[in-house]
Amino acid sequence: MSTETMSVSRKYRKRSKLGEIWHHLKKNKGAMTGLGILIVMFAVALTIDFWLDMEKVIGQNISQKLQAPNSLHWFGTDEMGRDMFWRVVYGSRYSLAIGFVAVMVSLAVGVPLGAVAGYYGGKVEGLIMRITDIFSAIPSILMGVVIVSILGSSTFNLMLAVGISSVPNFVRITRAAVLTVKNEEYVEAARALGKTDLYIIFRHILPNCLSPIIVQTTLRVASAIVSASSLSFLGLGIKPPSPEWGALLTAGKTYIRGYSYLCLFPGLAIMITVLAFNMVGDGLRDAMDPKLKR
Amino acid sequence: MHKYIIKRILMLIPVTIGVSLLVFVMLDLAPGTVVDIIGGEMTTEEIAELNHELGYDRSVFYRYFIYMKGLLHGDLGTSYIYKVDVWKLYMQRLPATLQLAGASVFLAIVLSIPLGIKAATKHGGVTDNLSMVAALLGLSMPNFWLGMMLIVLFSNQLGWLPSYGATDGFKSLILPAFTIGTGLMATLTRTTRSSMLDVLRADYLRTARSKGVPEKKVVKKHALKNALIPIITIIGTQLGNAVGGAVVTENVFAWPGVGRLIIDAINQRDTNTVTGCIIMTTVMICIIQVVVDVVYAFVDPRLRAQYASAKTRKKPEKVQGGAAA
Amino acid sequence: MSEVRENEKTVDDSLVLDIQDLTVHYELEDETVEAVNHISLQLKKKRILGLVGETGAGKTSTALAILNLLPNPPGVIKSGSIRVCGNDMLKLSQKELESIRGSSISMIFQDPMTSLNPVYSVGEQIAESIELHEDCTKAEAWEKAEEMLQLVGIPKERIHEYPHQFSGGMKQRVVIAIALACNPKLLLADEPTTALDVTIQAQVLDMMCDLKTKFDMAMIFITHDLGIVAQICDEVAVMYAGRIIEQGTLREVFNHTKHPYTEGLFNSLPDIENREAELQPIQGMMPDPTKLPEGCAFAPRCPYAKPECINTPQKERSFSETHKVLCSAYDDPTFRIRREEC
Amino acid sequence: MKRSLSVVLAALLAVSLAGCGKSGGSDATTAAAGGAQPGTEAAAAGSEAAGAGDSSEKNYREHLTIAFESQITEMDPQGNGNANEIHAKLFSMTHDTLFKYNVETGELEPNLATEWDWLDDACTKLHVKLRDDVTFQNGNPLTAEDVAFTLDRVSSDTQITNYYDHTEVQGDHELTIVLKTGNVDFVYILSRPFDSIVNKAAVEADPDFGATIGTGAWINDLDGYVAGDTIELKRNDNYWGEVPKTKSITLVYIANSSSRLMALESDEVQLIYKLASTEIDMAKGNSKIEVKEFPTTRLYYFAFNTAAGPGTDVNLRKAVAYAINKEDLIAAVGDTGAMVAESFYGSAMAYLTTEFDEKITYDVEKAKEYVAKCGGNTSLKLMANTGDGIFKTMSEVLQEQFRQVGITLEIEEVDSAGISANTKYASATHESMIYSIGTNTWDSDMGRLFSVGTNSNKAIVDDSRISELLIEGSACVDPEQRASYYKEIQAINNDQCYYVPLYYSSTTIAYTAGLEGIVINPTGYFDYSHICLPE
Repeated sequence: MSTETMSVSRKYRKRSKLGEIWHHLKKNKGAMTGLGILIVMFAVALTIDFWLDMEKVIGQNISQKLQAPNSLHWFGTDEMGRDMFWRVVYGSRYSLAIGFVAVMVSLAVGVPLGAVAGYYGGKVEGLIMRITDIFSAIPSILMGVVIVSILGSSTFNLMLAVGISSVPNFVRITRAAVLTVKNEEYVEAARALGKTDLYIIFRHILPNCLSPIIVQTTLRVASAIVSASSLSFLGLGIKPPSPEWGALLTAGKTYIRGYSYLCLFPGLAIMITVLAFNMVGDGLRDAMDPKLKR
Repeated sequence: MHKYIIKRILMLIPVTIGVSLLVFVMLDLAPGTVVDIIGGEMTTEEIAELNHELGYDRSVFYRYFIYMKGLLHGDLGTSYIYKVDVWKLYMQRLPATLQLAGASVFLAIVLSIPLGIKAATKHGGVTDNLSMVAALLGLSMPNFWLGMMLIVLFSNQLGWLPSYGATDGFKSLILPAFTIGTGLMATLTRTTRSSMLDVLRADYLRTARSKGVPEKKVVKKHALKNALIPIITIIGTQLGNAVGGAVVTENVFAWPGVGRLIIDAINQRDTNTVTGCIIMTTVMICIIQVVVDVVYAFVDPRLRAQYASAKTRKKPEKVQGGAAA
Repeated sequence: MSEVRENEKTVDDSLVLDIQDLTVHYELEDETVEAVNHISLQLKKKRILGLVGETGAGKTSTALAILNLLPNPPGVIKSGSIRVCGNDMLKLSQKELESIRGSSISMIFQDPMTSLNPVYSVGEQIAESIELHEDCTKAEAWEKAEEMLQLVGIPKERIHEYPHQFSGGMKQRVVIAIALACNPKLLLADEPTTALDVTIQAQVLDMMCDLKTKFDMAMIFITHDLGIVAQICDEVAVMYAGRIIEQGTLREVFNHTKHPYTEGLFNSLPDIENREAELQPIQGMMPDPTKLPEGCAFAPRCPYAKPECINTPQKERSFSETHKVLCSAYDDPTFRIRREEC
Repeated sequence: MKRSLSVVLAALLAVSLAGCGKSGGSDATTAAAGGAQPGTEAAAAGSEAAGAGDSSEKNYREHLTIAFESQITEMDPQGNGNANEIHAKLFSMTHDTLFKYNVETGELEPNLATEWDWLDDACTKLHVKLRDDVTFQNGNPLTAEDVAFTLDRVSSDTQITNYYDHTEVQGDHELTIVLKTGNVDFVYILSRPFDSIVNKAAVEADPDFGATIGTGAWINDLDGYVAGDTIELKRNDNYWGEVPKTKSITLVYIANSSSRLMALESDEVQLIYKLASTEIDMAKGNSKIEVKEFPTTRLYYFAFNTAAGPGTDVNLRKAVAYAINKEDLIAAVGDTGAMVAESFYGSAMAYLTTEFDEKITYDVEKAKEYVAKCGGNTSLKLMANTGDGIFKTMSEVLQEQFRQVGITLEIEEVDSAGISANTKYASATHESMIYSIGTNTWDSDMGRLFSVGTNSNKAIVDDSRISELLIEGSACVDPEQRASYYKEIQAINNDQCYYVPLYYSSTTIAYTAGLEGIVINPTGYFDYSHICLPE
């Protein structure tokens, strides 16, 4: 066994850390598939305004309503005769944006809090962790209702709602990661050199906690997309006629008996996106955690 | 151990105070009050009177104070909407929620742990790859969507299973339990697998093998018990989530559980019901956590020692698995 | 098993262990680590062989291969045969292997901190082995476990305690108790004292030697500590980059060192008599085990190396019936290493 | 002339029912007021048919379950916030009203009251005589005290409180109801299930649940009550009228219409209300299920906030009125039986008119003309409860239709509490909204939507002429005079477009084939008291 570890560590020296991660990620078929899907989706989401006539997405044609999938309308049409294919495609914009911004929000709030809690310990930690407990006891739907109600229903507020409800997650993960490195020698050394706590946290501790946080981020983007669609499934969400996937599902819910394709495709879209994020997240975790190397 | 449990329970107090305050403030910030819901056709004066009666003419903190005074006497308040004790309301809904939580967790334990073990021991094999793909799919499916699709398939098309409510006993439990269980199964399979993979590398398994312990026993006895901690953590967390009511799933299946009660109460701005139920949920989660910790102690003698000293509690924080909706 | 015997030449009954031409590779995703390369070893009853070498020389891999316990994947035994008390370990069924492991042959691992299962009491772990291999009841097994515990110097009252309640030295005693529980004929001790304090080391070593005599075992003692080897071993094999480059009796290897690497090892030891003398470490690093040269792997670090050393396949050279060396320098009959010159 | 439309409606209904029913005899579902008197037409129809065909006792299923589409939160007829169709269905089973409205004839019939008459021309004093053989479910006899107590305790219902003053009790079974403001329709108002009589002694003994005790055919079994989910009803064997054939009924709440239908298909429930449009054909294809579609008096409308914001501009209001294609709207919502509403008025009310000087129909050009007059202020916010699929669809269709004429509609999503809170008369913050109201059969009911200060006045209308007309109209006994008042109100709204009427919805019930005794009412005040399922 010792031979093996040695050889691996020797290999490490040849590449930069990023290169090393990429090297391992490249070999992970799942992760690359996921990455491929995401790249395509991002490309579509970013450019769709340039090549797709909005009329196709929001234009109604009541006489064409509720058509089953056919060669003209690949995913069928909804109760207002809008083409579901383009609505689902256009919806990628919202879902991706929501996933990312929401997680950025929770990162921005959760990581510093978790780092402070883990680093200082004692009463500060107790306080932060109790507040975290309190927040995680609130159903995210209530959080959603309140935030969307107070600030109005908009895409950003939905992101905020989803983001805030996953803050506790990041606090816990970061704290746990900080706890494992805060007694490392290099931290002690920095402390002995009289560096400020803030400097130590940002220069020495956080960079060494990155991998669980990065992995968690990818996986959280996935769950943020699901949470956002759950919120809009329960009737809180994005302003019509924006075709967010959760909203499409809600609309389709009424027609699930006779026209289940109205629910099938947006659901599949959510699933594929989330799957892609999860695959990349898993791949990153494997690539970043040398313990799990095969 | 006792000390530790008492400490855990004492910790409930600040959390309860915080949670209820947060709920009060949040519901106060949301537009509309319960008076708007029930006072549809009332005149302005009558509404004013009702506002006064329910304390809506004073600040949210006043109402919170009144509520907490009641809570001190063990009173969870009375629902404005149903005019029933929140305690009674909660207890009416709890069995359905527990049933669902129990069934889904049971399903997950029975299916996922063996699968996860198999995947780990035959690492890289067909079972491993298939089960990991399945688990990823399970993780990636939005709960409510899966529920809807299951309804379409099993209730609409095949007509095998009921689609709503808890009226048909075991049969009506299957679909919602499976819906909630899928995510849990996925997480649990992954956790079991990765935890087992960690453990399977451990030196003490080599020791066990070197003394001639049959491979099956190495896995089932020596490895599994060591891998159990993260597995139990996940089960505990999920059970905790589930007793809070699987909001969306309960909604899809019209399941008369706590989650739907809370959602209805939120929509009706029934502050007492929302607060009472969330407090009870917090308490339930705490109980589950304590039980989980006790189970930890049974499984791992090192943790037992830690609880005994009760000073530095270091909960195993190793939680894996991704999206939990 | 009988088939196997027929095919082979006569088996020397006194041999507890007979390794022929063993090669172990770790086949990783994009490269192959050649951990053990064509080694042959024999060990007679009641003898102690010291297997010496740097970290990564392939000692542990050899030991694991003997138990047929190489982690697979990535470990693969590419060639060779391993006979323990006449049984070919590489050809036995899983079940037969399990019945041999722990009873005829057992192993003590390097790190006592991690080699005990933290969730079972030490008693359970000792008794388990006894229950598996001996026809006895649970109670009897526990009784024997108590005995074993006392034998390794731990009060039997502690039998229900868990590994985390023991110190490192005590843990290693427990590991030894587990290994010896079923009276094995061959004990593989993989650096059993490396992780311990020096004082504890001595105690454990003494105990092992005592027990060895008591149980009439043969033992392979893997270490990189030449001092220990001198203390307890009858024979010595020096490994470098997966090959045994020199083997012989203790006296042969220590007093008539032939291989430049072995010499280097001795030179890098502090000299108690001459404290002023500077240590002479071997220059350079172990070669990359994924890219071993055709010829001598030690050549790049060898003070005597000639250019052709690295490319010419080596031949084993016997200096006595027991003393064998792997070094091309001896093609030149006048070649002597410095240690021998003085 | 009076009530002509409601008669037409009822006739239409009967036709549709007859069309659906297989053989007249077995189909006892009728639009008549069953149970008004022991053995009135409707209830009798079923039993007579049964009796005629077979003289021996018919067997009926002992237990039935009815699935409701929304929660029953209140079991007290005079409780807060219960004035909707769902609660009406419960109260008509557990309680009784003084009078009963017969949908077929459009006439009031005696119920707990045996006779009544106005003592004055201004319609402020109503003299009522009660039955003397009625007891509450707790055994107490019904007295005039109970009626007075019931009316006195109404607090959350402006339809009563705007008119009712006090009651003079004259002996055990006689009383006079005195009104503040005269209202001919007050007797009709009292026929609503929310004005069912409760027992004074019971309520005083148990303020929380005493009011669940009524004189009705069904006893609310509180032991089986799961708040917000199920209500268990037991047969009242001492009922003063015809005792139901079914022993017990469970009311359950199933929010999702597909789930309701599936529950019906699997015989978990025997009666459901409201199918999604897409499910109607599916249900009709099932021989074990009978489906009835019928128009209702529920009016969907678009309301401006005419007190503030862009809605104060009559040009914008007109532009909107012309921009809406109601047929498309109905098609998108999928309400196949819906009727376009041309006047903002109840469909079953006597004085509905559609003859206006300026007939407003879908006309893009006209709409654009009015948009041009708006001076550039053509953006509007629409508040909608998008948790409700119908409003969500409607708001999106309107958004698109408005876009066609150059009006930008921004949709504000709120939940139902948010709607109520944001559209209160005194503190409305909406610019416009879509909403619906279940209109009753009496004309003065429209007062709810136009009275200053009433929260159901969602357009925040403060039109002095309309206020005048409302007061005149409610106290007027002369039909022609009344007609002119109410038609003028409609004309003013048509002119000003405070409210834009959209359509009258239709609805569906579906039940296990063979189920008898459902009494349908387009206002939604069904009576399920006598449902039974022969086996």
